[in-house]
Amino acid sequence: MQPSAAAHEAEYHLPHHFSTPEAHNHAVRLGMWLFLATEILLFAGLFVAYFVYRGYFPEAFIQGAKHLDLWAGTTNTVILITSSLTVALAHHYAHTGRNRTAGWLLLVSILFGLVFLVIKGIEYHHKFQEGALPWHYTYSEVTVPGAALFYTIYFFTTGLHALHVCIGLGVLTWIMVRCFKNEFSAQYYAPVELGGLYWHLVDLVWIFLYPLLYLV
Amino acid sequence: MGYRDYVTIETPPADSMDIYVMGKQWMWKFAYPQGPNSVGVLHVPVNRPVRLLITSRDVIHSFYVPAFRMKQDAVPNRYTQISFTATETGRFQVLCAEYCGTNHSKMWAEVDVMTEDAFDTWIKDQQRGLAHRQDMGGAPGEVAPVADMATEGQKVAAEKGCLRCHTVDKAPMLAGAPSEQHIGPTWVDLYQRKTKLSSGETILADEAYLTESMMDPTVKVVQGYQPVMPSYQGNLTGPEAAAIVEYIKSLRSDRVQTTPLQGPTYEPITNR
Amino acid sequence: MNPSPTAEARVFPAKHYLNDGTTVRSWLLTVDHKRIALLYLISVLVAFALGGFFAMLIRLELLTPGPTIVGPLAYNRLFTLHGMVMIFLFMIPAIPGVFGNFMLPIMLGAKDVAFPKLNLLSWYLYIIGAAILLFGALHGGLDTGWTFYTPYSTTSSTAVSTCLLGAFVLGFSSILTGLNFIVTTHTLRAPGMGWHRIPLFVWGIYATSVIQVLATPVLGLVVLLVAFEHAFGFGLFDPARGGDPILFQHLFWFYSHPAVYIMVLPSMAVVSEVVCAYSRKNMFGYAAVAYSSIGIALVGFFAWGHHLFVSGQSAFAAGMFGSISMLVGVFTAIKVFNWVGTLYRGSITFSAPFAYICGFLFFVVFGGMTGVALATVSLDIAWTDTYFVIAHFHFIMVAATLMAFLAGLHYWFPKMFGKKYPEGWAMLASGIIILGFAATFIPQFLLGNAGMPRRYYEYPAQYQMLNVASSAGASLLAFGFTLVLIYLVIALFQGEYADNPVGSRGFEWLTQSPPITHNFETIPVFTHGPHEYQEVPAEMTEPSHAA
Amino acid sequence: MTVHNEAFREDIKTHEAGAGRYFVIYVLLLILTFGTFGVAKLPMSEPMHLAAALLIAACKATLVVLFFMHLLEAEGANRAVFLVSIFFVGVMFFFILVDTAHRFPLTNPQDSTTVNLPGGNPVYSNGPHDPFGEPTPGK
Repeated sequence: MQPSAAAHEAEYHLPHHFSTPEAHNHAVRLGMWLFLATEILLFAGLFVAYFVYRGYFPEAFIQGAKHLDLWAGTTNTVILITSSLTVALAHHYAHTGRNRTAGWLLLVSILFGLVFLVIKGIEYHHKFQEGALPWHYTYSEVTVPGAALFYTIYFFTTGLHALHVCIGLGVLTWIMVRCFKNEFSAQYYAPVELGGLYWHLVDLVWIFLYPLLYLV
Repeated sequence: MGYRDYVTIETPPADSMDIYVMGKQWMWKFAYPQGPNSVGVLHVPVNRPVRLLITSRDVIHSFYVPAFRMKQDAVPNRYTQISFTATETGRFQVLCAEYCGTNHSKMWAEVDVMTEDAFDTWIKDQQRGLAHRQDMGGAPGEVAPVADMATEGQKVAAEKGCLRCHTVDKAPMLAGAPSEQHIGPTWVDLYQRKTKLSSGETILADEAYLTESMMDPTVKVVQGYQPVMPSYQGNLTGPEAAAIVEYIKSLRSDRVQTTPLQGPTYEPITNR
Repeated sequence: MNPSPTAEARVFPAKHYLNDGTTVRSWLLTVDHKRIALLYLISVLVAFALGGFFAMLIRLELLTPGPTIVGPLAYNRLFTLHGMVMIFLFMIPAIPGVFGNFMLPIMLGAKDVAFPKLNLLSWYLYIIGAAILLFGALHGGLDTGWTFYTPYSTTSSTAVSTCLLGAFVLGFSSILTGLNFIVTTHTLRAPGMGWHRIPLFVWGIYATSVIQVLATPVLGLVVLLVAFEHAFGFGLFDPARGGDPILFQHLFWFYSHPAVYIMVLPSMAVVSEVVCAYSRKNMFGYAAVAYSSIGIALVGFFAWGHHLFVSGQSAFAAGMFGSISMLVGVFTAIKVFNWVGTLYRGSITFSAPFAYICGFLFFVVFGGMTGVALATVSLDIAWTDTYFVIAHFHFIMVAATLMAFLAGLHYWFPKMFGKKYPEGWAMLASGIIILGFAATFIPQFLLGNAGMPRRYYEYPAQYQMLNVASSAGASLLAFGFTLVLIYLVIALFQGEYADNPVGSRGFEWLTQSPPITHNFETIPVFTHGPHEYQEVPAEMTEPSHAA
Repeated sequence: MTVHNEAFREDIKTHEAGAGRYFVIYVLLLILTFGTFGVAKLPMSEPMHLAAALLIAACKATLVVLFFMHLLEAEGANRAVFLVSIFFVGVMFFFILVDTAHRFPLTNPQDSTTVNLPGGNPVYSNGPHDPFGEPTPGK
């Protein structure tokens, strides 16, 4: 949910009630950070559930982590970090007015995001075959009490994260299109920054999700 | 009454009598370790500390006795505890305080505080399974007139052939003398004993271990015994397994009350 | 009625935000924060009427111990509807949505809120959320109570998922409003308006927005988890699979306790303004009141455990939550002390808003004291989930938020509509409302102490007398509210023109009332704090804002 | 308190740091990722694993937030928003986990391993048998 930026004709149009472009940029950035705070608290609720149930069923969580596809998780982490890099670079170039390079970098980030989703899809499919379905848990290897709960948390956290990745991809594509329409300049680069902030947050959540679900 | 007093009141005294309370969609059921169940009426001896272990069958209820100013939620699949000592006899209203569906407002019960001997006679009547004296509140057939759970357990253990391998009397067993030993470990004083497993780790022989060893015995075999016990999975129903565990618990050489509860160590000021 | 500063009669200004475009489209697609405030006002009053109607049905049903007018199923749906509609559709959006939207930008000297389109989106999300919620609750019926505790909510056959989806969308609307106000307060203040010169109303709304932004996402998560579990059968709170309903209660109350501060803080904000205006005095301890708003917002997040004392929570955590909940009492006491300090030796003009303030002060202190008592672990064991709790939170909700809402409505009626409300009728109505409120909820304190649990369709016979008294009080209260509605609507059309009848020096009265669409031709420069009654500042003397 | 609000400051710095900075951060993040992967392999006790993983993840997170999300040179308000949200996440964690740790052991789910209390677990360490002889509720 990205707060509406200024009306985006070709050149930068300062909304009537802001006195200077800096004021507008500051306001938009502050608005985005507040929105990021809500996202952080949304995922915090899920992490609290993770730790509470880990307190109840430590055995299930340890065995569960062992039976998750470690390589899929690690490659996904590397992919997301690289896409974070390319988005940061895109923001950097957009800020200096080089719209085309920013556009290409955003395209690369979007591709990385799609690869992340594909790997996630394969992992889910693999889980469905194994029978580790949250609604009908018949997974053979992990039969400790609370195992079904581990997989429920796994599907909730990664599912909500994947949903946010999709939203992020949508935002990045919209900004990429505007990049190729050459709309950003040193004075007006707010949308690129907001899209970047959102994508970095999605990466931030995965940075915490990866060790908790896959490694520990 | 501040928080410190609250904790002393809230911690059940060591010698309190346990009663299980089960909240079920729109009725209260009570089960006494001495065996009888009752629906809708909780019989309690006067001036005896009582600890209620409250659970629920379906949704969250709340066991609320306005007269005792006492309330505790009944949460499914686990037990919450509350303890009280009734100081005068009489019948007191029990209400359900946590919203639980259509007849939440009709989910009433009664605490019948009786004198000591009236309570004992009531218990004996229930145990003798006298149907007409049975407390029949609630749907008929809900409450099977079962005798003392321990004797029930003994009967089931004999039928299922447990006693062929496990001894129930203090047979003079020399440590490490294989010929003398029965095939399985003795049940006397088994409950709450720190037993050394063949895997080397020592565990506390509590209900979970006892029920688990009935269902798949080869998982935690006591040291010095062969894993030859057949699994009783599907052979023993829930209540039968529970009865056997209760029987094992009753096989105590010194017949002492189960070990006192190690709650936080506060010495109650003076009981109410 | 002290005469306004200039002598010649005022005339209704020709150009103002009400007649700046009169097509329906200009109203429905407006980005002017004042018009959005009026849209909120209409929808919030409709929600209040609906919620009040359900409340009356409940009170009628409770007249007799047995079934009276509705069956148990319908009664369970009624109290759920009353809870959901009143809390999500009236209490949370009311003062921030109506007065926050209207007054905040003007008080800061800004032309509009930071993100006008986002502001309109908040209103539309509110309408969509309300539609989904009411459709689910009325069509399929929802009987889980507004707290939708699992495992009942996940196993109940009623339309739980739809209603929770509606609550999710309403949560979004609340977040966006909060976000908008925080950014406006940070970036759109007029020159000269430092943090110690912004009016106390803005401080209160700012603190509320902080809670809205930080607490509502957790409700969003819980609503998603429960709707998921209700629809698809698997979830985190299913006891059979090891799930923990007490974890649900923790996450739910992590939002819902700060939410009650979302409801009460704006009312305290309105009171700060009305107290200064009607005693013609600067606020007794400006910084103390300002920072205690932020203090309540902060401490509100630590206290949610006092809803779980009997739910199986550990005694240790219960003790912690209980003692920390007392802190909120500290900040509320600071506010009340400063209000009374302002009233002391002030030149009081006794009129309807001031009557509501007196009712507010008495009932907030009374309700607050019972709140502090409820937060004590040992007392709460007997009182939680009984009518004592119902009486406590209605004292805070109905008395505080509603009376402050009415006080604000009357105080700012000339500013929003340029019309004067009839003073006589208003005094009568405020008396009826205060009396009706006391008659409705004081018996409920006694009921709760006697042990009548909440959400009871049939109750033991000995509680009947108090219930009848409470129902009688409820009808008096309902009559009071309808009286207010009637004379305000009449005043809207036939009221004579008024601009700042009480001569208040709040910043919102610097512009013309009703204000022009962009509030100010030139951005004003502020040289002093709000409500400076000691010396008469220059711009208040010459009739600059007469049309 | 500043008389003018921060939006009016004329001297808002426009950072012109080179693109290289991002690559350095990227490399650091990769090192930390493989670091946490490696640490997970070491034979340590379970709480230690958890602490190490969280510590490394926190380092990575601070790197991303400070440099990629430009919180380093952002105005005070943005930093305050981020820190306050982290503070309240901490509050939520602290109170809920304290509660689950100190709960009456039987109030935790039926077959969960209960945290051993300093005074030792009470008699029923893992939930008494079901005296009502009824199947466990729910599905």
